[in-house]
Amino acid sequence: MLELYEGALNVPEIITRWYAEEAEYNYGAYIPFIGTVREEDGIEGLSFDVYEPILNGWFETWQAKAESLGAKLKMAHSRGDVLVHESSYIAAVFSPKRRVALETIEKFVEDFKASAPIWKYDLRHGERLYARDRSTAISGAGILGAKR
Amino acid sequence: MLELYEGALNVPEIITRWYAEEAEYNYGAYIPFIGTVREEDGIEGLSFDVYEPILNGWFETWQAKAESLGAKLKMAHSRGDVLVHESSYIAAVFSPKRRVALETIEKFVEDFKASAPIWKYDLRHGERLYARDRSTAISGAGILGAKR
Amino acid sequence: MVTVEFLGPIQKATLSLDAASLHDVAEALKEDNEMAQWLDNCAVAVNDMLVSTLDTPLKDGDKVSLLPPVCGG
Amino acid sequence: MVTVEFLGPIQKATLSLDAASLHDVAEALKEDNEMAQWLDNCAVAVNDMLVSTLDTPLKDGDKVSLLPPVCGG
Repeated sequence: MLELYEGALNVPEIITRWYAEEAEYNYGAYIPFIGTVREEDGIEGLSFDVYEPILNGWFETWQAKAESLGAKLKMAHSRGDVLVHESSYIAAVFSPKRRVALETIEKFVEDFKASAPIWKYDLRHGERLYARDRSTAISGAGILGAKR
Repeated sequence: MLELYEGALNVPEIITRWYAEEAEYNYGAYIPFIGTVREEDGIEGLSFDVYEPILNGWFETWQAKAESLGAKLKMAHSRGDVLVHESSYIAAVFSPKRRVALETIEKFVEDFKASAPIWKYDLRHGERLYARDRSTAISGAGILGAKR
Repeated sequence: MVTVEFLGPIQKATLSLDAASLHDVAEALKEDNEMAQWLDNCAVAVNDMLVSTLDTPLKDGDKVSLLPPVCGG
Repeated sequence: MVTVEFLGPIQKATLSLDAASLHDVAEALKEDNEMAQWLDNCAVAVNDMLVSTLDTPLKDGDKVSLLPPVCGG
């Protein structure tokens, strides 16, 4: 399940609802990863663009991988503005076993950072500035620039 | 902070309170690991003994290690009986950065399983049976049995 | 005709152009000075599936998307 | 006199005995058939600090704890 929200995430609502949703499915381990906007370099917050069609496909591929291990993934992300000390991202795994849960949350979060079609902007003096230096080209990028 | 409770943990209360407690400390990542009792082999639940003096020392050593990385740990565990689909264990890390958070929660949970002075019993037909086959001798164990 | 859309921070309106493959799209975009900073680092999707080669054929009505470097979370 | 306490699943009341080091504790416990299943897999703490050698000296009032295999979580 992939949930997108306008603005900051309601972390208590989401992480406790997910816990309740899976309470009867006999998972032994639940690991949510919660990402919060840090106050640094004088930013007022961050802002996000999300391209949903490709994000959905990416998430479904991961869900199938998790299911093959007996696990389940959930994710929530913000669109638009999220101020410092508010949260913009939650990824969670449920698994019968702890090893699968620990390994899956790590790989899922790292691949999310490298691949999910989401763009981040710093909010500064009311302006929205692309965080180019912290962004990562998607694997396989650059084919349009190649010499013939 | 280490919290011990009689019986099952109130997971929503604990994970949302911890999130709120650290909201102003500028951590970018919060990862709670929640352990829930699985229904298997016909058990009614699990039961735990905790030896608090050594558990506290073990936890403080880990807290110092986390602090040296700019991170913070929290943990909650049950004593006594916890029924199937209830939770008995929460470990959590707060860290400025995601890599430290992911690596620390994994190492902390694994060392917890290997070292924390907690004993597990299956609850079956009202009896409390030591889960010997799932238990791990603490590193360095066995000196009393060594031949002189 | 195919449409070419520019995602995230690329400030550019959707284009329509004639193209038989992504080679044709690449040639058209190389004419555009604004695009110089993006072509080397964008991933490309056709009808919302990422593709890895310019040989990808295009047909009438296809949607090509350019995905600049990402940073979710 | 030192006290020896048995943690978790070891069903045994706390002992008091004379011991100058953990060697003396080990000798006393080897006499006890009930303890045979535990001596090879227990960790040992003196005054709530884990120790790694039988040469650990003991003094009057020390507390020795036996920690059988653990399984938290």
